[in-house]
Amino acid sequence: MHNIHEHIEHITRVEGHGNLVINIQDGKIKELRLDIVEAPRFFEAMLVGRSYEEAVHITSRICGICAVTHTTASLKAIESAFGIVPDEQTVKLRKLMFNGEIIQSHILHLYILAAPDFLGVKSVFPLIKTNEDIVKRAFRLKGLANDLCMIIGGRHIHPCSMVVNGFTNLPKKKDLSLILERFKNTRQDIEETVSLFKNIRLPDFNRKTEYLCLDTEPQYTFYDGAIKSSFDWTIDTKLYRDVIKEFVVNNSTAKFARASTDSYMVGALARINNGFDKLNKRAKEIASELGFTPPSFNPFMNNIAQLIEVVQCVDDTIELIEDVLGEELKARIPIDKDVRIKEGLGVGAVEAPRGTLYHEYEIDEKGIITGANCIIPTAQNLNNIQLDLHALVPMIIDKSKEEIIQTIEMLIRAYDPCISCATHILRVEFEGER
Amino acid sequence: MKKPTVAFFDFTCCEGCQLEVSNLEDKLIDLLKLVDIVMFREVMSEKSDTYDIAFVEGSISREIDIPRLEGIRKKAKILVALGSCAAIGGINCIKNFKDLEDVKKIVYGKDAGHFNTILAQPIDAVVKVEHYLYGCPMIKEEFVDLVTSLISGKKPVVPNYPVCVECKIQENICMFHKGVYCLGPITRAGCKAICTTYGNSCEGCRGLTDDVNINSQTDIMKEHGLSLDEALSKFKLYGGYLR
Amino acid sequence: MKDNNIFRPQMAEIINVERFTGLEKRFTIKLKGDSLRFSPGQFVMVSILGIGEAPISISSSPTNEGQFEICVRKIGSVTSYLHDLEVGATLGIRGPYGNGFPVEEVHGKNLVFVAGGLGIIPLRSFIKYSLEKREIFGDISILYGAKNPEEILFADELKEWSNREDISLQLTVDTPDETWKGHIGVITRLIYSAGIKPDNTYAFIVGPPVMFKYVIIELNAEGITDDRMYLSLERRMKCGIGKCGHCQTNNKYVCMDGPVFRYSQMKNLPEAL
Amino acid sequence: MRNQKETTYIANKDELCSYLLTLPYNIYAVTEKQGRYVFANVDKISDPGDKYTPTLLPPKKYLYPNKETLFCFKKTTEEISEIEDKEERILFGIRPCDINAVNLMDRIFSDGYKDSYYAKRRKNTILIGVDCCSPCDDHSFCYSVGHLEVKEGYDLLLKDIGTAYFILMGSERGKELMNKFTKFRETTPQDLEQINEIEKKKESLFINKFKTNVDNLSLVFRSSMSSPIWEELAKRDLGCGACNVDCPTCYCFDVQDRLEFNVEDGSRIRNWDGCMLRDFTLVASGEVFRPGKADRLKHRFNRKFHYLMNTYKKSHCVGCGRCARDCLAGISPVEVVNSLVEGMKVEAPPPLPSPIKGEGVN
Ligand SMILES: Cc1cc2nc3c(=O)[nH]c(=O)nc-3n(C[C@H](O)[C@H](O)[C@H](O)COP(=O)(O)OP(=O)(O)OC[C@H]3O[C@@H](n4cnc5c(N)ncnc54)[C@H](O)[C@@H]3O)c2cc1C
Ligand code: SF4
Ligand code: SF4
Ligand code: SF4
Repeated sequence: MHNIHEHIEHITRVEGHGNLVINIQDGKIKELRLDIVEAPRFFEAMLVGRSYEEAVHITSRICGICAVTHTTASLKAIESAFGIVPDEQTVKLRKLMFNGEIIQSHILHLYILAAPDFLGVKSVFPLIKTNEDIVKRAFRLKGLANDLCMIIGGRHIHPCSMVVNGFTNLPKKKDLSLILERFKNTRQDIEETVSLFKNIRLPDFNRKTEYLCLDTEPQYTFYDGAIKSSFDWTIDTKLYRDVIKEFVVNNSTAKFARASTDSYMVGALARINNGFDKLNKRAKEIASELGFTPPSFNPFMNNIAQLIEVVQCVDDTIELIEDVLGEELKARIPIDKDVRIKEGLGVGAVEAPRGTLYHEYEIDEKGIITGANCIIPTAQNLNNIQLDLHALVPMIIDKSKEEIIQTIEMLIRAYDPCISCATHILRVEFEGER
Repeated sequence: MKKPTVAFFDFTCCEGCQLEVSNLEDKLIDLLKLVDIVMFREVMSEKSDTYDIAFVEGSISREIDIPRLEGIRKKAKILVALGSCAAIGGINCIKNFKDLEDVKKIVYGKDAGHFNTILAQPIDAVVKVEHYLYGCPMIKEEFVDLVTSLISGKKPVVPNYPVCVECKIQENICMFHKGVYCLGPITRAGCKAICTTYGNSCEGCRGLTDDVNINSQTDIMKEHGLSLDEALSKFKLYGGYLR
Repeated sequence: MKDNNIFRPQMAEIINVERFTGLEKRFTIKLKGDSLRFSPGQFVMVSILGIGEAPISISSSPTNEGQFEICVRKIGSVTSYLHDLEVGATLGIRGPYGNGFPVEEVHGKNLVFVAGGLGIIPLRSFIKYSLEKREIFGDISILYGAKNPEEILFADELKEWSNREDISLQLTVDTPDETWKGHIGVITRLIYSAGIKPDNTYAFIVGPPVMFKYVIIELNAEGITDDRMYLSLERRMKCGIGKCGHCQTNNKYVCMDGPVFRYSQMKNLPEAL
Repeated sequence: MRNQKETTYIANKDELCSYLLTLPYNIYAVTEKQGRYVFANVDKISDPGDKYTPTLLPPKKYLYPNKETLFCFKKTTEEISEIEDKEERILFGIRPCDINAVNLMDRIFSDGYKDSYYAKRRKNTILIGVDCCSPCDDHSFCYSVGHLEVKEGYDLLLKDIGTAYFILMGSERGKELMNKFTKFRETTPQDLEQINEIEKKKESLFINKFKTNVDNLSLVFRSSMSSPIWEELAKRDLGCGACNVDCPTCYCFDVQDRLEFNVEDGSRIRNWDGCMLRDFTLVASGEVFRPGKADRLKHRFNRKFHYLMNTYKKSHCVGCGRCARDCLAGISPVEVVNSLVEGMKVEAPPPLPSPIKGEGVN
């Protein structure tokens, strides 16, 4: 039995900066912690005093990977405060943007951040020499998702055209048709992706926990819904504060969140566990091909859940584009004139690639934001990660030090934590306590 | 010729600019034939202590960032500010216009005392910077031009004229003519006027050109219904460090 | 040439490189194929594929057919790249462009060359030519001012010229070093002592913009009228052939109507000086 | 040149337009864009007629595109290959001001050194003009600068007479085009009368907005070199360069080399530049020759109404009003000219600078 005392600074292949503290003496965990060392960014404070129109510009910059999600959550919060219900066309286009973001984020995670673990390399770069086809495929899929966002929003990272109650730009039908063809032609890339991940061996580790996601819509959705728990309750997102409690654990550097119990998980695995039945046909087929049966309590399965969601999104995108192509797209320009400013409080909740995201704003009668709160998926997952780590380590304690550390990092990575995004809500570095 | 080594670092930011590098997709594969990426925490586990070109993303917003950035500066032959956070301070600077104690309290309440934050600033407020990639996020074409320029010994092309030039070239209807204010006339071009092309105002993410007429811009915004304070506050969205 | 692609450079080879100072190098260049016919005061567009183009004066005498010289200060991308090239390297050349000095007009006249700093580069072409064809010109005086002794270009040649009986050469520097034995101070002082004959004398002045003004006043005082003074201007240039608009100075294109201008004519160009 | 005695024709609008669409050319016509107009590739021609206001960008975007590859190269082998514009196109609906602007550009790009890129595109482009019967909007002043009348440059010039076009042929190419089109008829005296009426009405609709005759402009500008008006305008000027981009006769360009990621393949590209932009005169030493906005405004207006006007004996502003329409600071040539005329001192102007190729020194 060995002793491990490691302080791994800046865990790699995750978004943002997190440190891992492992202290194992004689097989006993003395300390096992994920620290968030990213600089605090104070987004809620930045929002205060700014006009509602600027909220998307500001909150989109919380995270480059989930820019569409933050933008949408922000817009939905404002719309709910103003009492605006966006029309169907807007919702469809937003859903398309979401699909683009989910695919691009999941592919990035699967191929570029996680796959090197399974393929025994330290990053995607060596794969360019050894498996150029894999890398090219990843870029092809990711590029396709980015292009989808581009034709609607101008770009994926910090989209330009998403505003309160609509879009300032409508995609050209020609571009939509072209991208539709490209989506239809992804079949082979998807199959190859599935066979790549079918063959990986995930650690056999299970820990029962609560799974939360937005649900209750008839379809599998990222855009809307009420909060649904695997513990069998549902609640309107407006009341999120009643169920999601943020708290501070002694000796920890981060704010944690809890719902029914001490911890819960959000993200792809939570969504699939809670909404498996709503997946489309091909996604279900692929789930069974990958050996996924819900509910799964293995957090490493999050990777597989992401892959299933990619399939879900690809087919959903095809349907949505065909739908949009069948209608006349109506422009309302300039869009601002449609917005009636009203004093109020609004909550916007959406499913980000990594789980449920909440934005809540208080807006005054001039449209100026007077208060803001954002709860980010990774913040919600942190406690779960911590508890997983504590359950996992005793099981692998006999392995070599390298293997232990590698498995721990893999677990953290499986959650696809987005620390840059989480920082403004997490407590960051207790000065003087180190 | 030995391949130059390249490293990526990030400070306070959304990491969107690094993501944009990965969005180069096939071009990223070409890039790797040209340079050796020795550090890129977001996507690789290897680390290295020497590098020729350092791309630094994000602004400086904590005391402890300063020595880290200085360390990078010492090791790098060429330092590039990657994106507006690093180049002009970017969105992070909004907080500079508030009392920092209040800022901490708004977000962390009674735990505010645990946090250290300083005025957000671009990296050239701390160290010397050779090249700038503006934009939030940075523009891929400019990144390609910069890298090829550095390797071939050419001056990278960084426009020093306003977004209006590119906006006109795209044949957009001017936002002001649509009845909406726009910061295009004072903002550095290079983005191909992407926001106005997609129907939204330019909010100035690339910072000011070297030759702006702020007074005239303010007057025009006032003519379009903004109060002086509102107009000035728009300048602070991304251009905050330029007080 | 005129109807072909006016932007396509001709390839040329560097056949000699010589370092002058820390910043300036002289390159001897030979076109692949034909030879460059030019007159003193003209310039070429030097082109490095992938880097860009820069207008550079030809500094050798036109009589030396088959090859020509340029002298380049390292200041930006093209010029820095050029400095790294060695003998045998290729570069692109377009030109020659510009009007050049009015060589024929001044046959039989006295010549005063006033060069400040890099201004010696375009003047050297004319000076060399006038020394080669010494008999067709009257008195020749060369006045040359540099910042310090290190920045003096063509030093060897200057030494040679200073030994010649048939010309007068005077040098001055702003800041001397220990070894400097010549004049100290601004170039206008040399004019005063150069013994310039007012009649039949033409002056050719090339240097930084600040120099022009004072030199002109001094030469006027020596009796040289505005119509007998020629200046060479430098402006941003992208094409060299009167299209790109960058060098336009009032109604003149420096690349086509200049770079050499008669001062009396230039007085009507408020943007020139 | 238009030959008055030549036979003129009438053709039904729809028939002519559908005929043009059958030709092996790409057709670019005036198309609506959010309340304004642009030239765009179309598969159906529907000209806005007298609802027309000048397109956002002038037709120069086809003859002299913003980004033009001068040549491609390989860095190590120094192989240079030119990219030739092979597109054969018809510009339909170009108005008199823009045709006149093309005529001016033709001279600029062919005088002295001939620009083969422009020449090639110009050769490949058929201009079908549509004449203006009434002023398009308040910003335009084509008549004031003598560019309402168009005498050459077009292949066909159409005059809208309701459901039909009255057709003038301006070139051999235009005649050929018409020869292959069978569905036209010769003009009748009634037609001619109708045309005459339109022309007569036109005279009363277009007025000189300048407080002086266009021929005096070069003198006005020459006398106004030190007018305080430039500094006044500079206070408003944003220096945004929109006016340069929009202008059908602004042709200044920048040249840049671009390299691919392999640092081997590259291209030399020219793109539009503008004299209103500060870096236009910046050189490597850091010096800027027109540092102030007033200097640059003065230069731009002098180019249009003075320098080039002296050389070519024609106003280099064609009065399309694009710069005025799009200038956020509200700087319009009409305003500038008139305030200069009003502010003119009656002193004798300085001697005329010699025209471009005058007093040669060599
Ligand atoms: C007629 C004429 C003759 C010249 N003769 C000489 C000479 O003999 N020796 C010498 O060392 N220098 C000469 N210069 C100056 C030289 O052209 C500039 O130093 C050079 O263009 C800088 O180019 P760069 O690419 O190194 O610099 P960068 O700063 O990278 O310039 C980029 C581009 O800007 C333009 N540019 C920048 N500076 C100038 C400038 N001063 N003049 C014109 N265009 C400029 C050019 O198109 C250049 O390629 C001359 C300039 C002119 C106009
Ligand atoms: S510049 Fe913008 S995209 Fe880039 S890191 Fe900063 S916030 Fe993100
Ligand atoms: S929309 Fe903005 S960028 Fe475009 S021309 Fe108008 S002011 Fe300029
Ligand atoms: S459009 Fe107006 S503000 Fe802009 S540069 Fe031209 S004159 Fe100046």
